[in-house]
Amino acid sequence: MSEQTGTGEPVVPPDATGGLDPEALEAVIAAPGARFRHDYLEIRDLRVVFDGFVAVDGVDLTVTQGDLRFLIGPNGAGKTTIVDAITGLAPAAGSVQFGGVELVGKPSHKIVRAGVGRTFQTASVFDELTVLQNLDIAAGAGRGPWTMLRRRHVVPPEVEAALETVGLTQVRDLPAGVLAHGQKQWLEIGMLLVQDARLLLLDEPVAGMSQAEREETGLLLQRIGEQRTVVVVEHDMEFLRAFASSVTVLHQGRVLSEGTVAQVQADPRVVEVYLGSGAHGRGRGMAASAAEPAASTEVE
Amino acid sequence: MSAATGTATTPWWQRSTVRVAGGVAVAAVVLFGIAPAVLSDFRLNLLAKFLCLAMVAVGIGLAWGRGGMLVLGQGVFFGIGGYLMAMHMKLADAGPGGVPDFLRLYGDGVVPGWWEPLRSPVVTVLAILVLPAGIAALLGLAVFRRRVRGAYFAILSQALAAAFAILLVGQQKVTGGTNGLNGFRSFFGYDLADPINKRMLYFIAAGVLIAMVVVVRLLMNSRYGELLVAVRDQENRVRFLGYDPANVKVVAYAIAACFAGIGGALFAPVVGIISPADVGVIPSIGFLVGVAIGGRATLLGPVLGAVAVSWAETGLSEQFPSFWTYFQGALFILVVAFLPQGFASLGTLWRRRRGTPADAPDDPPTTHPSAPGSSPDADDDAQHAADSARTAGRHA
Amino acid sequence: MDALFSQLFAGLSLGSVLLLAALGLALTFGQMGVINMAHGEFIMAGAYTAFVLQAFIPDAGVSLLVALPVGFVVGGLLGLLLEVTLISRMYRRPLDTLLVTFGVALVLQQLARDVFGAPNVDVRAPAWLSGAVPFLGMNLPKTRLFILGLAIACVVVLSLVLKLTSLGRRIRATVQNRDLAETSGVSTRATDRLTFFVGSGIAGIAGVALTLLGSIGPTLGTNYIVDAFLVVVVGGIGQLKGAVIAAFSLGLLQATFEYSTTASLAKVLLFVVIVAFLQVRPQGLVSVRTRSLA
Amino acid sequence: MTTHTLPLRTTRKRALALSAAALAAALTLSACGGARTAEGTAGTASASGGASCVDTSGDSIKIGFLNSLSGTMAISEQTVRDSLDLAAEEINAAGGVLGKQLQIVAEDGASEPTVFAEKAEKLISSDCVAAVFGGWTSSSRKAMLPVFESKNSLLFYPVQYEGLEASPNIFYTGATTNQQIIPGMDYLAEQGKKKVFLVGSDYVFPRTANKIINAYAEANDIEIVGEEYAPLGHTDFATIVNKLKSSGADAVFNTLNGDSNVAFFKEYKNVGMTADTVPVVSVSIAEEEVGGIGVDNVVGQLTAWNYYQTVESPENETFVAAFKEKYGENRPTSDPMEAAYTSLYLWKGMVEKAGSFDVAAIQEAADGVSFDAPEGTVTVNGDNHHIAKTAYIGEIGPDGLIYSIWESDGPIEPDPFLEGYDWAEGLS
Repeated sequence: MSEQTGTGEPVVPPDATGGLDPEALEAVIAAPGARFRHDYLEIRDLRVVFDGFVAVDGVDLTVTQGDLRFLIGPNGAGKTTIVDAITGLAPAAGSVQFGGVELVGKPSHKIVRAGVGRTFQTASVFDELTVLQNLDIAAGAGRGPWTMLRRRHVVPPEVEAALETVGLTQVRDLPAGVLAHGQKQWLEIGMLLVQDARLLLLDEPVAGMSQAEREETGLLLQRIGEQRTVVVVEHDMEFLRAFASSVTVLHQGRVLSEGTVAQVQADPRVVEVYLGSGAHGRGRGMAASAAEPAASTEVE
Repeated sequence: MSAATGTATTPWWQRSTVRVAGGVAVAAVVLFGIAPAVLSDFRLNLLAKFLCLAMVAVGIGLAWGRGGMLVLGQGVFFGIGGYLMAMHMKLADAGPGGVPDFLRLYGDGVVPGWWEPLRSPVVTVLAILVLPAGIAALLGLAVFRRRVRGAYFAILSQALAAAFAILLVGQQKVTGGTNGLNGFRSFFGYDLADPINKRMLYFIAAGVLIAMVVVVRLLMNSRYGELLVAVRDQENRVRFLGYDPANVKVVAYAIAACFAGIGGALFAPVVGIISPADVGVIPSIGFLVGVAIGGRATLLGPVLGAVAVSWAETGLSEQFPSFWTYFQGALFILVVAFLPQGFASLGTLWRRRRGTPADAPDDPPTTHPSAPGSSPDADDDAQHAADSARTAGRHA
Repeated sequence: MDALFSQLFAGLSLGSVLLLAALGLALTFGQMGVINMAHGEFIMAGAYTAFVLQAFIPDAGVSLLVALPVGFVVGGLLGLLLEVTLISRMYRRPLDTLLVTFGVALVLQQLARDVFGAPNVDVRAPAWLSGAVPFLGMNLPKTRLFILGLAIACVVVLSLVLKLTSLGRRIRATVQNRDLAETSGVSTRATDRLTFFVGSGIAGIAGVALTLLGSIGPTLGTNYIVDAFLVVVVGGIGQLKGAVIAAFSLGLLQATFEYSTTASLAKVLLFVVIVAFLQVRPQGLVSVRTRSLA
Repeated sequence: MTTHTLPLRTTRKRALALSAAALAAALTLSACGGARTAEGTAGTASASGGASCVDTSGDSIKIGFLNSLSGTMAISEQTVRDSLDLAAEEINAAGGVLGKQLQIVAEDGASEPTVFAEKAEKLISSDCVAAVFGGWTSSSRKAMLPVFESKNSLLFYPVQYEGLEASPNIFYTGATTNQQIIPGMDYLAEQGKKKVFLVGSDYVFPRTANKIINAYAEANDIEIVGEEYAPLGHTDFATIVNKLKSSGADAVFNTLNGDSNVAFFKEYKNVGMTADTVPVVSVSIAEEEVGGIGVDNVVGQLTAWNYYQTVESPENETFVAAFKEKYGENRPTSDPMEAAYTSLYLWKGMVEKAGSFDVAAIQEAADGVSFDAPEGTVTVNGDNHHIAKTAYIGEIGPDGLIYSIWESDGPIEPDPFLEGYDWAEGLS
C-alpha cells in the first residue's frame, strides 16, 4: 500500500509550503562544536562480496568533520554499497570507524546509535504517518519504554526546530505519503537532524528536486557540514560543483581519484572512465558537464 | 493510520479520553445490558464463545493490522491458554491430590509433575497471562532478530500451529489426545452446570474483551503505536533511526499472544472443551477471517468482524453446510482482494461521499461537527489530502 | 544395514514427493512473492484429472502417461485463471495473496466435494509400476522410483527452460530486478502469467504422480501445502537448486526422525530444526540478492 | 484473581444480584470477586439443566440428528445421516412412535468437537428434542457427553469406539472393544499368528485399542513386534512400512483412519507384501472406504465389524434394498450406518416399553429392549447402555464388498470396561 502512495501524484504542490529555513537550523545544530571535534569517518580496506561478486574492493576513505564529501562514479561503482556497508546493511570486511568506534559487525540500529544516519535513494519516509510523527519517531530512539507506551503530549523542541528547518511546519499533520518528492527528501534530512546524527550519509538527496530546491538543500547541507561529517552520493554534477568541498570518484569498487572538484575533474583517469564507459549510464554527466553544465541535471 | 492521523489533527488528548469513556459506556450497555436481556441462555453462551474468539482477533488486529505481522499461528497461544485453564479445571474437579479422568483412561494414572502447579488457581492465572506472551516473545526475538519476516514469518507461524496440534495429539497420555480436555464441572469453584454461573462467565468475557480493546486503543495512540506502523511500512528505515525493529515487533506479537491465551482460557469453560481441533492450522487461519473482514488496521473492525463471522457461521451452516464453505471462501477472496481494509473502510468511504471529513474509524461522526469551510483553509486542505492519501492506499 | 539403506531410500523418495509438491511453489513464490495456498488444490486437481482420464482410457499405464501432460495443462490453466482474475491485482500485497488464495482453496475443495463426492476415489496403478525392483538386497517400490525419476525430470526440464529459452531469461531477469526488466522491454505481466502457468502446471503433474502413493480426495492438497511451503522457505527463493536441496534434506531428515522416534514427533522435530536453521540462514539455503530495501 | 476456599463446591450457587456488582467486577477482571458477591444468595435450585422442555402434547415429537455434513468427517457422517433419515422415514410410515410422527431437527457438527457441543446444547435447550442421534469421532462424543449429562437428555451414538465409558445419558449402539477388537485378536490367535504389528492413526481410539491389544497379546503368548502411529492426514508410509517389514510380523492390526489407509495399503502392496503372508486386520475400513483405497490394494485383507452389507438375514435384505432404493444402487451399506439405523429403532422400542418420552422412564425401561436388526438381534444392556452384538471377521472381496469368514458364538455381551477379562485388569 505504501508503495502506491509513493508513486502517486503528490497531492500537495511543493510551493504550498515554505522553503527551507536556515535560521531555524541553528536551533537544531547549535550544539557546542567541541562535541564533534573528534568525529571523523575512517574506512580502511573495506571489502564487500556478494556471492562471489566483489562489489567493493579494498576502499580506503577518510572524511573529517566539517567536510562535505561527495561520492561519485558510474553505475556499479560501489557508491551505495559503501554506504550500505557502513550502516550494516551489506556484509563488510575491513574496518569502518567513526569517532573511534568500530562499526563493522555491529547491527544497523547500534551503528545508528553510534551517531550515523543515512537516507535512501528512494525517499523512505513513513507514508501513513504524519510529518510530525515521522520526525517524532526519528527523535525517539533513546526513549524509555514508559515514554513509548504513552501518547505524545507535547512536540519535542528539536522536532519543532527541525520542522522549521526543513520548512514543513505547515504540513506537519499531513501523512508523509502525500508530500511532493522534494519535500520527502527534506523530511528525511529533518529526520537525520532530530536523530542527532553526527555522520550523515545521503544517497542522492536532491534527486527529483527543482533547481530552487537544490540550491536550498545545498546550502542546508553546507551548513550542516560545517559541524558534522557529511557524505553525499550524487550524480548531479552541477550540484556537486556548487557545494562539494571534496570528491571521491569510485570505479569498479575501488577509489579512482580523490580531491577537490577541480582536481578530480582534471584527473585523466576520471575522464577516461567517464568517456570510456560513459556514453550510457548515469555517470555521463561528469565528462559532459565540463562542456555543457546545464545538460547535466538528471532527474531520478 | 487514520486513527493516527486523527490524533494529530485534533486536540487529541482532550477528546480521546472522552471518546474512550463513551465507547466503553456504549459497549457496556450493549454487552451487559441489552445482550443478556434479549438473548436466551444458550445464545448468550454462544455470544460468550464469540467474544473469546474476538479476543484473539483484537490481538491479531494489533500484530497484523498495525504491525504487519501475518500471524497464522495464533491457535498455538489460544491453545496454551485454553489447555492451562482446562487442566486447572480438571485438577480442581479431581480434588486435592486427585487424578483427572483422562489421565486414568489414556495415561498412567498419575498427574505428571509439570501439570501439578496448575492445581493452584493463582499459578494458573499467572501462567495464562505469562506463558503465551513469554513463548511469543522468545520465538519472536529468535525470528525477528534474524529478520525473518513477511511470508517467511507467516509460513513459520503456520508450521508452528501444525506442529503444536500434532504434539498435543501425539502426547495423548498427558493431553487427552484428539479428545482434548472436556467435562469440566467447575470454574474456580463455581458450578458450570448452573446457568447463572455460565452467565457470569459471559460477563467476564465481555469485561475482558472491553478491557483489551481499551488497551489496544491506548497502544495505537501511543508513540509505540506510531512506531509499530512505521516498522510495518518501512522496517529497515526504522532500523536506521536507531531502533531495533525486532523489539518493536516482539511487543505487539507478545501482546497478541497474551490476548489469544486469555481468549483460549475463557473459551475452555465457556464451550466446555478444548481440543487440538481448536488450535491447528485451519482454526488459526479462521481467526484471521473476521479480522480481515472487519478491517485489520482499525480498532473495532477485528472485534465486530470476528463476532459477525462466527455468528454467520453458526446460523448459515445450520441450513446450508456446503454453502457455508463457499461463502467463507468467497468472503476471503472478495474482502481481501477488493476491500483490503475490510468493511470498516466502507464507513470511511460513505462519510467521504457525504463530504464529512473522515476521522478515526472509532470516532462517531457526530463528534466532528466541523463542516467544510468552517475551519481554516489549511486545515481543510489537510483533511482532503489525508483522505486522498488514504484512498490511494486502499486501492493499492 | 539393510534398514539403513531402506530408510535412505525412503528419505529420498519422500524428498522427491516434497520436491514435486514444492517445485511449482518455488517458482511462483520465489519469483513473484505470491503465497499461493491454493497450490495444494492444484495438486488435487491434477490427481482428479488422473481419475477422470482413467474413465476414458481403460489401460492404466496409458492413462497415467496421458494424465501427466493433461494434469500439467489443467493445473496450469487453473493457475492462469487465478493469476489473471485475482493475483494480478495484488502484487503489491504479497501477504494478502495468502488469504485470498486460502479462500480459493476452500472453494476448490468444496467444489471437488460437490463434483466428485466426499469419499476418496481410486486411480489404478499400471501393472508395470506394481511391485519392486531388487537393489542391494532391498526392494525398491517401482512407484517410488517412478516418482523420483519424475521429480528429477521436472527439475532438469525446468532448469533447462530457465537457462536456455527466452522465457527462462525473462523469468530470471524479472526475479532479479523487476523494474529493470520492465524498463528493458520485458513484459513482466506476460512473464508473470507464464510463470504462474508453469508453476501451477507442475502442481498438476505432482497431483497425477501422488495418485500412485496416496488417497485422492478433496483434502489431498491440504496434506501437502504446509510441507511444500517449508521446503520453499528452507530452500530460499529465486533459484531452483535451493528447493531441490531443501526437499531432499527435509525428506531425509523426516525419514530419519520418523525411524528413530515416531511419525508425530518427527514432524515436531522437523519444525524445530527448521526454526533453528532459519536462525543461521534467515533467507534460506540460497537467495538471490536484490537491491530493494524492503 | 485470587485463590479462595470453596466451601460450597458441591452445592449449587445462585447468583441473583448480577447487574451492578457483576458488571463492575467483570470490568476489573477480578471475576471471581463478582461471582463471590453473588455466592451468598443461594436461591432455590431448579433441577440441573432445568425441567425438560420437550413438547409431547402434539401429534409429532421432535428428535435431533447431529452429524458432520461439512469438514473432514463429512465423508463418513453423511452416510450415517442417510441411514438415520431412512429409519425415520420408515418409522413415520409405520405410524410413528407412540402414535406421534417424528419431526427431525437436523444439525451439522462441522467435524469440530466444539460445534458438536454447541449444537447439542441447541438441540436440547432451544429445539427441545426428545433425543439426539449422531456423533462419530470420540472427541465429538466426549464433547457432547457433559452437555447431555448436565441437561439430562439422551444421545444415541452409532459408532464403534474405544470403550471405557458408560454414561446414563448415552446409548452406544456401535461396538465396544470386546465386540470388535478382542474378536479380531481372537481370530488372529486362532490362525496361529504369533507376531503382530500395530499401526494406527494418532488419536484416542487406536491408542486405547492398542493398549488393550498389548494386554491381550501378553496373556495369549503373542508378541507385539511394533506399534506405530501416524498423524491424521499422514501421507507417506514408507518409513512405517519399512519398520513393519523388518519387524518380521506375521499379521498387522490396523487402526488407521481415513485417508491414511489409502497411502498405507498402497505402500504395503508396493513393497510386495500380500494378504496371504502378512494379513492386515482393519477396524476402520468399511464398505464405502474400499472403493477409495482401490479394491486391488486391499483385496483379501481382513476387517472386524458387527455388520457387512453381505450379512444374510431377511432384515438385512430389506434394509439394503430400502437403502439402495432411496439413495441409489451403487451406495453400499456399512456397520456405522446399520448401527445408526438400529439406534433409532432401539429408541422407539425403549419409548414404547416406557410408554413415555421422559428420559428417566426410558433409562428405566432400556434394559432388555431388543431389535431384530440387519446385523442380527441386538439387545440393550441396561447397566452400561451398550448393546449385545455379534462380531464378524470379514474378508474384502474382489467386488469391493466384505464377506464374513468367521463369526462369534451369538451376540457378545457389551463389556466396555473389560471387567470380564482377567488380563485386562489395570487397563482402566
